[in-house]
Amino acid sequence: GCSSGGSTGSTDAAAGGDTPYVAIVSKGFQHQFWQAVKQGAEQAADEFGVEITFEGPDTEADVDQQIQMLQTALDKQPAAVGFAALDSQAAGPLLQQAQDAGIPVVAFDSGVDSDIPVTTAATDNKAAAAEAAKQMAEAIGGEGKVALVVHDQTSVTGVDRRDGFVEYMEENEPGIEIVDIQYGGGDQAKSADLAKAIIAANPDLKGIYGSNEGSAIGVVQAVKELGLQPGQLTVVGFDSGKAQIDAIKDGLMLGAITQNPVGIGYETVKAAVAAIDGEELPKSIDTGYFWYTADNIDDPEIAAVLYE
Amino acid sequence: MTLTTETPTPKPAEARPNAARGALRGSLQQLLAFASLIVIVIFFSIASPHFFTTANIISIFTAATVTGTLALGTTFVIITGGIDLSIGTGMILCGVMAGVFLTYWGWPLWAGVLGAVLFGALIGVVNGFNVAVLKIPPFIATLGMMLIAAGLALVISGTKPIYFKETPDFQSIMNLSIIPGVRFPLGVAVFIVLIVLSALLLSKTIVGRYTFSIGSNEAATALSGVNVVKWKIIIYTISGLFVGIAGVLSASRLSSAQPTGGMGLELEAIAAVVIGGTSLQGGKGSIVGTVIGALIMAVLTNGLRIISVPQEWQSVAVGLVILIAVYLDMLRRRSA
Amino acid sequence: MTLTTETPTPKPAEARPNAARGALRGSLQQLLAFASLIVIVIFFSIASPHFFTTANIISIFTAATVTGTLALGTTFVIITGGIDLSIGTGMILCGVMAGVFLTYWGWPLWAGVLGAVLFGALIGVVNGFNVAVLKIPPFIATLGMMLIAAGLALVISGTKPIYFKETPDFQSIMNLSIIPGVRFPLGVAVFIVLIVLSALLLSKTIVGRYTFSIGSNEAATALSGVNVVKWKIIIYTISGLFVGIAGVLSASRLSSAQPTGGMGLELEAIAAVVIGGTSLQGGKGSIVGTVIGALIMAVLTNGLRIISVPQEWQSVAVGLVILIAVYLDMLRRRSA
Amino acid sequence: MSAPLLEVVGASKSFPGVKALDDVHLDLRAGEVLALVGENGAGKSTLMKLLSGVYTPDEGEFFLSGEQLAITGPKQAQELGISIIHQEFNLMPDLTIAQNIFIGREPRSGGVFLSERSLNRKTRELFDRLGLALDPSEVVGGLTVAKQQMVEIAKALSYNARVLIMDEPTAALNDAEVDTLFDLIRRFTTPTTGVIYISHRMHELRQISDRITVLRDGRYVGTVETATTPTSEVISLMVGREIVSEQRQSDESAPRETVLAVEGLSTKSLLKDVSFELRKGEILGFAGLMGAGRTEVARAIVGADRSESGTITLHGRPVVINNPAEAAKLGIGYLSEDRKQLGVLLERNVRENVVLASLSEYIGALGFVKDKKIERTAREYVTALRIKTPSTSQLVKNLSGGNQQKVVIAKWLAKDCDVLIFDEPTRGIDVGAKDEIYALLNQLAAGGKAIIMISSELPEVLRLSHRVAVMCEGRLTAVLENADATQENIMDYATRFSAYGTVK
Ligand SMILES: Nc1ncnc2c1ncn2[C@@H]1O[C@H](COP(=O)(O)OP(=O)(O)OP(=O)(O)O)[C@@H](O)[C@H]1O
Ligand SMILES: Nc1ncnc2c1ncn2[C@@H]1O[C@H](COP(=O)(O)OP(=O)(O)OP(=O)(O)O)[C@@H](O)[C@H]1O
Ligand SMILES: [Mg+2]
Ligand SMILES: [Mg+2]
Repeated sequence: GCSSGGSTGSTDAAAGGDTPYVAIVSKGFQHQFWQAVKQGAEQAADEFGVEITFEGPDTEADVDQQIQMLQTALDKQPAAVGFAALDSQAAGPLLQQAQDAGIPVVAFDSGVDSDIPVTTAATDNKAAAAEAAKQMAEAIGGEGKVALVVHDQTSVTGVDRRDGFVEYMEENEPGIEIVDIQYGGGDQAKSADLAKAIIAANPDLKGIYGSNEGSAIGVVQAVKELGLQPGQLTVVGFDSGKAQIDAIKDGLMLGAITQNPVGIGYETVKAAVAAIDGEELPKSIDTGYFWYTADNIDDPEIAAVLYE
Repeated sequence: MTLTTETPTPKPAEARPNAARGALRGSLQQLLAFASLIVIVIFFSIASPHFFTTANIISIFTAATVTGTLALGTTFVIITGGIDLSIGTGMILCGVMAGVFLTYWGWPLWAGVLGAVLFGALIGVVNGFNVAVLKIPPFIATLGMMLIAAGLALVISGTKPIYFKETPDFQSIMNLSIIPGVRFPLGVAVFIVLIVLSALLLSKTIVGRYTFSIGSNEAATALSGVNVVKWKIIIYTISGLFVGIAGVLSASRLSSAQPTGGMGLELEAIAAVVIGGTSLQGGKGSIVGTVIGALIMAVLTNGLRIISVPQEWQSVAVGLVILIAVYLDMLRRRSA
Repeated sequence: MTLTTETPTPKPAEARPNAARGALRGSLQQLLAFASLIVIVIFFSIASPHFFTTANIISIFTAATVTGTLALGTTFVIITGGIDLSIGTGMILCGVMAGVFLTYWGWPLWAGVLGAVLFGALIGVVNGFNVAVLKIPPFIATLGMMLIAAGLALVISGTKPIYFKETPDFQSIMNLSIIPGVRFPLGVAVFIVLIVLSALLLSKTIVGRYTFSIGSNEAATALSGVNVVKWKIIIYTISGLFVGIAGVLSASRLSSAQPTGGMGLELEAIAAVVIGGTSLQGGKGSIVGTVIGALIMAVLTNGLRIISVPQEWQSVAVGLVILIAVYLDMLRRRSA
Repeated sequence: MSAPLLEVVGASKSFPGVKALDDVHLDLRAGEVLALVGENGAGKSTLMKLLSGVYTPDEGEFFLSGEQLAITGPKQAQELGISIIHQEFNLMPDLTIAQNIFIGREPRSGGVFLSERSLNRKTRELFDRLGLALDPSEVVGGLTVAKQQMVEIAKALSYNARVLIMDEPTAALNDAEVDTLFDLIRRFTTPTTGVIYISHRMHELRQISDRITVLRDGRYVGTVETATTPTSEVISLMVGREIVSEQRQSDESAPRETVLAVEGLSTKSLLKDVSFELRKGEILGFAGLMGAGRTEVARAIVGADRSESGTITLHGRPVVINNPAEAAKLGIGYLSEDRKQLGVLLERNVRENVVLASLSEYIGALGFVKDKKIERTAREYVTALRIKTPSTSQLVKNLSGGNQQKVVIAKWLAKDCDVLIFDEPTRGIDVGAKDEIYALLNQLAAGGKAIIMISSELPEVLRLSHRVAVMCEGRLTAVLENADATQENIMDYATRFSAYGTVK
């Protein structure tokens, strides 16, 4: 099997060998989250005996790059495609092309706004963000100013994780005021610098929410650099990674939402295999999310979905 | 009396470039970039049966269309000895403007497209003004514009993609298949027309002549009575027009105006221009070269994906090919 | 007619700029950039009471440290008339190498840090070789290196961040508070030392002299018996050393070597250099200017956030300030 | 008599800290060639730049045929009928000859497209009229300096100018080419046109000019009739002192040791089997026509260009020199002929330029440069060579051409080489300064240096050289003792080869 993310062997397979080839086009590949998705996909590939390739654009702003990747993937005539759309509309013509060629498409991570995908393996980002908001509200006693450091202003995940948080606060927590939303591109240093600016501008700030790994760690970094005492500012995050896990254990961060990236990757390939075999699939596969804190971080159920 | 009857007549040993040699050298230069392209194509064709197929070749051209269009326009600017870093985000802004005109303001298709292209020209005019009149160095003038355009694209779109709900035909510009059966998209045909037009513009018109002249010796061109300020603005405007067209093509391809991205595209386009033998010092360059350069970049990206090179290695490979291609070009020039 | 034997003595009308005036002019240039900085600081201080506080000023310096370090090194390259686009991703690669040395290979702290810095120098040597020996234009040579470094950082790290588990002290390099009570980080002190060192290097040593000579007229410098190839490699290596140091500082700040990012940082650093009055044509520039340029960029980013300007407007504002600052500098130079 | 063709009244122009022109007067009569002379930095080029619209005057009025002019820019000056050939080249090296000449005036076919064919035809017509044998479609960057100069001249003449200004047009030309040029000038001067001719070559003035206007230190000194004024008087008007007349180098018969021996030097493009010896304390002059390969010999010796074969022996030991840095280390200095491109750092100050070749001698502990010592050295040379500059921190671009040349010489004097190769050391230098440079070369030779001096001016070669090497088409055709050398036999050796390299 092809477990190392696209050895050249897969081409032979795709050329008509007996191992089916599944091309996966994700929203990224550099970040830990996507690497965990890739890991799950590879697990399933081993288990079900398929070849896979896994690729994604450099940033979640590169819609065009993702479209090119999808195009190339289709040109390789795969047995199935796994696709996490940055913009469903933008991918419309290519999805149509896949359908015309009889290549089943499995959507993952976030929904593809189209009838073409046979199923969608995803986390409900908005609900997950609302959970983070709920935990934050509880921690600060339903009162005070909070701010958001979001990784992206335009991508679906960025928008959902922002809106899920903001909408929860607006609907349920009249005592909480959102004073600032800034975007750091998921870059830790940049997120740290802007979190420091937010804290400087709002000395009475109660909490900050970081919408992905890089943003959350950036916020933690800001707290460290400003020498704030644990508890002075409540930080909640998203995703995992060693730094975030450490911050939670050290008490710098209250807790974070984690999705199940390995599960997403696994379910995507599993569904692709089922689709290749012509099996019926449910319209969506919920891969779930968890709220984890220092208390439950070592639970087997949680530990299984965290990545370092 | 002539000058050379006094002095020894030219002998074979006097290896100086003459007209014929110059022309030959010109085509040799393109030949070399062309040879690189052929080598790369042959390599990938052997490495994967999926590479040299009609569908994939069309994919390559489709991929080359947007960057290639940007590269065509910026070839003019680079030949003047300037540079245009604003083409990537400028293109994004033009796409957003197409969305604004067509979807928000409900203009008819032709007007919206024209408007977006002219908006690109406007960006070019501002760049040209900053460079030619305010004398801000091109690198900085267009770096500033790069940031401004990136910001404005977000501001104007409200940080959301704009979809072309009112004009579903908009997506045909890039995607319409004009040859039944082979998926040959209209956008690629547009690109080919642009290549021909810009080649004519550069080699046969007064704009082209002054482009080379300014790049060759700006002060002397000005002393010869050419209104360098005016022509530089015109040349940046041409680059802007291509930015506008690329913006329309890209938005059409994605059936949506994406307000982000575009950063880094300028470097890709400039790399295509330079691989094609155009000198960043100005004074030298050709459209054919730029097209070959753009194809080399597109083939490389596509081929590496087709043969499933791990993605982290792809950027290493592209970097190496850029270095090697330009180094070979240098070698040839020195030995010539 | 009588033969006059008087020798032409200097006449009073010949009141030409002398040494003192030259020095004054030099400082005026920095004064102007400095004035821009002051204006911006005053503006933000009035706009928000939270801007001009000790903590926030330290935050600004902390934010300026990494980009500023890159800008210091690249000032040398730009004065030679070159450019270095590889500093952003090169820095990322050096951070990863620090992780490899310290965490994977278990080197002691000092050795790992030295190794990472020297690795930066190695990147510089390769750039210098490509530019000086292979004669690849700097823009292209370092663009290639930018892509290669970005790819290698991912390859070497296995696309995972590397944590400094074996050497927890590593994070002190940037974060250790050296003045009790005010959280003045060691990294900022390092930055200040680097400023002084590079200023001395540029203005008082032979490397600095040749940096200016090469930028002023490379061919004439070579014919004067200066080994331009050697000195260019040295100058790119200096830039590489600063890249290595920036890599260590940045990894130390994040307590981890992040294998991604870095792209775009080179443009930020170059913008800082140019705002500080260094000319991309080569031959002119100063370290003081670069530091002021880096501070202008850092103050602007921080201040706009402090006064909660919506982020999409921030990039527009930075773009405009770059244009205005460089335009004013041009004005001053022309009137001088 | 009617109003002069062109009249300048009370022109003044200052640059920051420099009064380049102070109340200067000039009148050009129709049908005459007016020579404009003066020392380096006297303000000649500045005055001409006022006339051609490059600079705007601080004060002064201009009249063309009695009508007052307001000159606003280069293009307008051309339209008014004032055409100029600048001291520095103003050509676009990447364009062809024809494209250069008609830049801004391109013929178009059908209104949109350029017609290369009619452009080349027009250019060929122009060349036929002027008697030039140049290929209009050749790229200018590949031409020799002399041919580029001819292109400049052709370009200026292609405007139907009434006033033609030539700022040192012969600085890069040899005698044959100068004859061609003078022929052109004579054909150009009709009763309705006039020429202003700037040169430092005194003998040319007698050949071509009708009257001579002299400037000194930015001021008008006077105008004299060429025919009735001895050259010595013009010179003393220019420099305010007497210049010793020409004398030949006395031949020293005492055998001297050989410092540099070149054996069988050949290059891919031109040089064929060049061999010669250079002795201690001598000046070896290199004469030859343009493109004979003298510069190429020098560049090959110092490793600036690659040589195909040949050995170089220095002080009896064979050496391999790959680049000018190695040459400098071995004590061989090369002073190039192209001052602007290859000689000075225009944007740096006098001080830095003077010590550029010898900077490593001014380095103290830790690589720090000794600025005080540099300043002392620079001031020494500014005084010794009488470089006209307010201070050593003046940027070299603000010096006049001649003073820039002195700065380049100072750079090599400061380096203290055993072997010095001077390529056209007096190009663009005024008579007074020339004399100083001659004295300097003699002094250096007397001090034991071995000097190669490449010059296109035969009188200069004859006056200075102990021996004269003559080149023709990349070969060395003769090495003559000074006593045996005459203008005639040098010219003979310089044209030894007819076409295709066969011996006459
Ligand atoms: N742009 C400038 N800025 C400052 N000073 C200048 C400038 N141009 C010329 N000068 C000065 O003006 C004076 C006159 O210079 P100009 O070039 O007219 O001399 P010239 O008579 O042509 O000398 P040469 O024979 O050496 O060419 C010189 O002292 C020169 O240094
Ligand atoms: N880099 C080069 N490329 C092409 N041709 C060259 C190059 N360098 C020199 N040549 C040619 O070699 C010939 C020798 O030129 P060189 O400059 O050595 O002559 P010269 O005797 O010094 O004459 P002058 O300097 O008076 O023109 C010329 O025809 C010149 O065009
Ligand atoms: Mg002059
Ligand atoms: Mg010569």
